[in-house]
Amino acid sequence: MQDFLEFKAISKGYPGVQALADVSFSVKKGAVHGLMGENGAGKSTLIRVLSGDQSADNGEISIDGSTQHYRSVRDAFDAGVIVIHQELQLVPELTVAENLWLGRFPGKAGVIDRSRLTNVVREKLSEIGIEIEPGAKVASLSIGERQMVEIAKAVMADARVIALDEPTSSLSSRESEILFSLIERLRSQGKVILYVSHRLDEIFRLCDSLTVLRDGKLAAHHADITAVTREQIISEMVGREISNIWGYRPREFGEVRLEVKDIAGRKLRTPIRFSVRQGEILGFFGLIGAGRSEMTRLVYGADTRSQGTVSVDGVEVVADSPPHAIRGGIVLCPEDRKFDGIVQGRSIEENMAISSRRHFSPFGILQPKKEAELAEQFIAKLRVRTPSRKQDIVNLSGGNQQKVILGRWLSEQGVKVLIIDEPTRGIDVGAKSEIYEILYELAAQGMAIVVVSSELPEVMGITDRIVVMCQGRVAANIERDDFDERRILAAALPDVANASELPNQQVQ
Amino acid sequence: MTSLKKLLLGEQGLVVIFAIAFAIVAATVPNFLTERNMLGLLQSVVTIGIVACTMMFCLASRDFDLSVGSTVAFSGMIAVMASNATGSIVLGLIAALLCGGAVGLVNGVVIARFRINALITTLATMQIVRGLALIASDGRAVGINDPGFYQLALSKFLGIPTPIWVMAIFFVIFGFLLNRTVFGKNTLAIGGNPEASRLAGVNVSRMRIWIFALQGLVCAVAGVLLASRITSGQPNAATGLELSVISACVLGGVSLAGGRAAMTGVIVGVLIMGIAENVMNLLNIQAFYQYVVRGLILLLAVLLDNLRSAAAGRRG
Amino acid sequence: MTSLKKLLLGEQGLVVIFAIAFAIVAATVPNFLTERNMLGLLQSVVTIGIVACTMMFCLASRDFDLSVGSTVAFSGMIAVMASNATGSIVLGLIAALLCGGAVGLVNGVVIARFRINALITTLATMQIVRGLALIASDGRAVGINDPGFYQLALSKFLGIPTPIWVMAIFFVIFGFLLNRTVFGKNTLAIGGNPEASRLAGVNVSRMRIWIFALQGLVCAVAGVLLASRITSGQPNAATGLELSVISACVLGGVSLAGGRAAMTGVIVGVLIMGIAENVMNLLNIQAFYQYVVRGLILLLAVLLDNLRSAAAGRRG
Amino acid sequence: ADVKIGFIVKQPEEPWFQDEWKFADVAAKEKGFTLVKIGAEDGEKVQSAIDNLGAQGAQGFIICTPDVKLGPGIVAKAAANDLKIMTVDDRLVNADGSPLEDVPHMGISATKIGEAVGQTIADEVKKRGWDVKEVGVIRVSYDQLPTAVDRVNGALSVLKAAGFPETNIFDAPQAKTDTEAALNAATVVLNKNAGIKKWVAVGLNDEAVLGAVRATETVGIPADSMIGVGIGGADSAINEFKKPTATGFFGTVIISPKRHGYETALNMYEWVANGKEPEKLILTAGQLALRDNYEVVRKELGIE
Ligand SMILES: Nc1ncnc2c1ncn2[C@@H]1O[C@H](COP(=O)(O)OP(=O)(O)OP(=O)(O)O)[C@@H](O)[C@H]1O
Ligand SMILES: Nc1ncnc2c1ncn2[C@@H]1O[C@H](COP(=O)(O)OP(=O)(O)OP(=O)(O)O)[C@@H](O)[C@H]1O
Ligand SMILES: O[C@@H]1[C@@H](O)[C@@H](O)CO[C@H]1O
Ligand SMILES: [Mg+2]
Ligand SMILES: [Mg+2]
Repeated sequence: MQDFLEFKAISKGYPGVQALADVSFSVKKGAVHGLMGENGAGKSTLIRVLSGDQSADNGEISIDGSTQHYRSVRDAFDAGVIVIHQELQLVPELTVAENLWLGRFPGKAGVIDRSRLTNVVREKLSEIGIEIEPGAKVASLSIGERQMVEIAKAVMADARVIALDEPTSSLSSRESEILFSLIERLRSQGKVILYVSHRLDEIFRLCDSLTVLRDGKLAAHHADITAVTREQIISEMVGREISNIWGYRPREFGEVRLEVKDIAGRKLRTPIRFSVRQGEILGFFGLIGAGRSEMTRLVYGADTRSQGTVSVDGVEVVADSPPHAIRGGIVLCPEDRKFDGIVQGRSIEENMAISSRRHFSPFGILQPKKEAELAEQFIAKLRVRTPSRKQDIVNLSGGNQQKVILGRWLSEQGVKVLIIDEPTRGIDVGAKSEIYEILYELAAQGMAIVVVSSELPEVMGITDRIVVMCQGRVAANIERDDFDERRILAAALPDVANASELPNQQVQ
Repeated sequence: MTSLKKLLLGEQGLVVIFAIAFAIVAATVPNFLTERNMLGLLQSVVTIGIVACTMMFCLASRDFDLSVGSTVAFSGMIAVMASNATGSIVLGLIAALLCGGAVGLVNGVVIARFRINALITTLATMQIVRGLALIASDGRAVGINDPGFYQLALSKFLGIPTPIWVMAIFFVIFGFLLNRTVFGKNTLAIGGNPEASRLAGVNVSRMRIWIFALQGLVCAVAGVLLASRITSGQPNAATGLELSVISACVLGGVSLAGGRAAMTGVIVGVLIMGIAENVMNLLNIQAFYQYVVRGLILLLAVLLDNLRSAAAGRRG
Repeated sequence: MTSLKKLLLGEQGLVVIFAIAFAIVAATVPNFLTERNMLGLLQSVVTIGIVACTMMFCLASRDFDLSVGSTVAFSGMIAVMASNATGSIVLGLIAALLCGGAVGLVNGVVIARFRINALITTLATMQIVRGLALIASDGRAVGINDPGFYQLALSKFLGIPTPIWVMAIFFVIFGFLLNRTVFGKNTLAIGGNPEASRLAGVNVSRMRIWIFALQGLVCAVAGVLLASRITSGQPNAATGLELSVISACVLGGVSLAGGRAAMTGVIVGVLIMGIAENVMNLLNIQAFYQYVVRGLILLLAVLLDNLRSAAAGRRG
Repeated sequence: ADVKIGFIVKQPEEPWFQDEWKFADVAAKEKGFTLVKIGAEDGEKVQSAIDNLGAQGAQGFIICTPDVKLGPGIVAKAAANDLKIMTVDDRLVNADGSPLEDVPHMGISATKIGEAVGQTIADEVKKRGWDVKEVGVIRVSYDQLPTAVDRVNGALSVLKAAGFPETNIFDAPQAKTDTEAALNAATVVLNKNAGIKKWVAVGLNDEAVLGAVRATETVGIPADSMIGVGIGGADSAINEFKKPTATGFFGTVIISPKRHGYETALNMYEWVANGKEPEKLILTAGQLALRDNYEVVRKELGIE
């Protein structure tokens, strides 16, 4: 088959960062091509260049033998390129159908053909098996549902080249399955698909060929994916071998640290109780919408509780707001980094110090030196890829932003309970194992840790105990010795007959 | 009970609350619910109402326009001066529309192409245009020579004065434009998420320029009607209009953060402003106390709407 | 060449551009660079300058305050009336600070706790407070009984009038507060992403209340100095101040979308406004043309700054 | 039927209009009619105010219009609502600028009042023995208000006639009509002409002239080297006279809100209730008040 999509010596620099340096590779028609690399390796940048959103400093793209000269997203679209970006690009105030048609509404003389608007979308959505009402406002959808809407854009547009930037990072396994079969279908229609993911098993399952980027440069190109191994890819990405990514070590548990008694809130009606001991890592597993995030927000006081108490070391924390929770020793790493995590327009340093600085700022006066030290320390420890600690956080790659938010809580003092919602979403393999190491270290110091994750291997790999949630209730509480994939999944499913609802299961 | 609650807290809650308030006022304030007073009231909100139509688009796309008051005065002035000079009312109207549109276009181009903050840009054009109006007229009002000009405002159709009809037609047109056309949806999209709109291929800067140009044109219409009603072109007319119009829009649920707007809401917002003024005068409330009452009504109106949307579970 | 470019486009580019403009004005406009004129100029921006300090915080945290003009007038009024009534200037000052602080507190509580749009809330309090000032004084200027009160504005230290010192001290304090304290950083964080800041442990609603309360207090200080300068409490004083102050801030690079602010920028913004006025009067530019020139200067100033930051690669 | 009369003014916050309303209220109490007071800052507000009066069943109204050129529109609106109309302070004009003589009016001539200011200053300068060639004139101006232009020009015409050289007249444009704006504008004039040691100031009202007086104080010009004469005679001027030591604010031309408020309301009542049409034109004069005689003048005018 012919090389259909070609990147020729693409370079792109930002102040202080060479995001892409002389990257060349090509993809054949009807192929799914994987794009891998560490956080900040340049994957999203490459895709942005392909989408016409950013122009390369050097190099060119050619599609089907003809060199492209597009200057805008519109031109790229007209050339048959559609991109699903890493960050959701939806307008919350508009409906699902309107979002899918945005930029090219159907109708005559500027008047929208409303029945076509919804009917076409309804058809397409049901064709690919997504159950979302076209008339629903995007603001009312969960993150997973929004991600599906985003993906549906690829089907709406009749493109020749489709790029997907980490599309599964917030999908349930059922939704992921829908996506996978969709990709299969597009491949059989002869489209070119560029697929970015940190999940190796997805790459192996879907892709025909693969490119690995490292520090903006082409690290490897594999025209045939069956000829490579996981270990090889990992070392091409990270530059070293990682034998056991989980690295679990047993620990001694102390007294009960976090005691949650019968808490409930608006979105979580059935009261929930659980406790975590000193040194224990408790995993929360469940399908999307099972209520885990809502639970964490209630414990942290981010949402108002209608009932129940939270205590740390036997002392009740009147956690009706995050500051109270923090003072009581509870911190939360939220799952949605764009809306709940990063403070746009501020530097990495400030994003890290935002909470912990109160410990070393006498009378509220800043100590710039201390903040700088702290920032440098965690930039190094978490391997945040950035030219400087003064860099505006919005300029970081998605995974690196996540690391900065982690750094925020790791630098906090007096933390007794650490709650992390989806700790490694969008994070590369190398950094993942470092984060796990940090969690073990903290646990060993006596911290109680709650990890919420939709990735079963992760929960099984790193936690001491798993609470399985299903439809807003605790469905099971399983000790590490009894960890069993089937048992956990069975508890997570609302209805055993509905066996297709399997969460992500990739074992590495 | 629950259905009442539903009604109050639903999409049309603001309209329902307004209807209830209207009924109470009608029942308690003498002379309020008479045909004369209703027509007077409607006429008193013509300028705000017309300009609010496009201001709604402007705010919905996350922009801001402070120059509307000056543009209304300037184009009214131009209409009078041009029709006095040429002896033709039609030429006067055309001149006014051209001038209004030009101001809007300049705003749009500066804001969208040179990427200058809308607040500052329109604050600047607000002063420049007011200055031009003053220079053109030497600071004095210009009388209308041709009495035919007055007819624009004095004429009636089915017993209702033309300006009210014009306002009503604008409400219909812009309501349609907002909800049923690509233009309207793109406006909301730009306001809701400019980045996503741009990535979806919406020509954001062209849209913004269009919105401002339209705003200028609409201000010209309002200016002409105003000049006709007050039978002269006044360089000092419509000062402070911008804040009234923006308040009416925000009262009507248009979000300053962009992306949210509804024509019914804006109509209600405009009427609330008009009724407040009207009732205070009917009740002979003292001038200084009117300030306080006006402020309290504004607060109350948004407070009610907020309670409503909080109860409905939306974000504040 | 490159180092000049660096200077112009760097962090302090606005200051450099301003310095150049200042030098040009000083060289070409007669009588500009005299001690007397400089002192006069500085005194003319005292009210704007002082209020801009806290407005900067307000805008940086994504809020908005339209009530500053009314609060300045109201608290100046109260200072005069209270010191006349008690015979003690100190009690008058305390009363003014209490009233100003109370207005700010009410704004803050309504906005942060009841989650009502800041624009509408402060538009409402702007009217309510102006109404109260008019009611309290029956619409009349209130003369100061104790000539000691005038001394606040007339007294000098090292040849420079007290109000200028007060303004300078405020610049230093609020500059420090913004850059070197947790309060300042939290303000900027709230402006950048309120929800993320809340989840990071910043007590967002308490911060907002504090910022508004502070704004009220600072307005009271400005009000007292103003009353002292014009030797009476005037209920109509400082109308339109809000727009001048907000322009000065935006000119100085404070982002209306929150999260971006710098004291040096705001000082430059305030000075630009003052110098524009001053030079136009020195050059004897006619009143109506002053409007136009004022608008053009505003535009030019942001345009230059924009070119600068565009060249520096920042987003507009 | 009950008599209901409207009283519309252009700037309800101005003390002058507060006084007019106050005195109109006195008439209302005496005769037992209802007075509806409405503030209308611009042409559009005037229109709705008249509609509003019509809707509440008033029979007539008195108005000080925001702009005299609104004349034809106001008259038409009044006719449409079947309301009798009288004007106060400012007289309505036609499109061509000629007064609407059919509408009864009580007012002051802006130019005449200005001339009185000019005369007062010229006399005092002579009395103090200043050389008119060495005296600077601050013209605190607010040119978008036609009355302001007429008043200030009236004053300047007298000063010029008295020998003040044109080159010594300096414009200080106010950005707004408050004291602070006048103060800032006048300061620039003073600093620009630091060589001139003796000053006089004219302006649209007391607040404007006070701004100029404050400016001389700030730049250190002694009170006896400044002669400011205001217009109006409301509290801001009186406060000045009450100060323990004399300031540069030499005097003010008081116009009487009593006649304007009380008499117009009374005349309108007679017209409505008894069909007695008022005189077509009554012009009242201003009266000069100084630091030592202001109390007497105010008594004479029936204020205080
Ligand atoms: N607008 C920008 N300004 C400055 N630097 C930027 C900008 N956008 C991206 N970068 C930098 O370019 C590099 C590549 O970023 P990119 O987003 O392409 O990484 P990525 O491979 O997609 O990473 P991730 O897996 O975390 O999503 C990073 O170092 C990032 O900080
Ligand atoms: N944006 C939303 N609006 C309304 N309800 C929502 C929204 N997001 C989630 N829900 C509902 O709230 C409940 C709990 O959702 P929550 O997000 O806590 O689940 P989760 O197990 O953490 O899943 P996720 O992986 O999506 O975070 C579910 O019933 C879900 O349907
Ligand atoms: O505007 C003036 C007002 O200030 C008062 O002086 C009376 O006459 C009016 O024309
Ligand atoms: Mg990426
Ligand atoms: Mg979750």
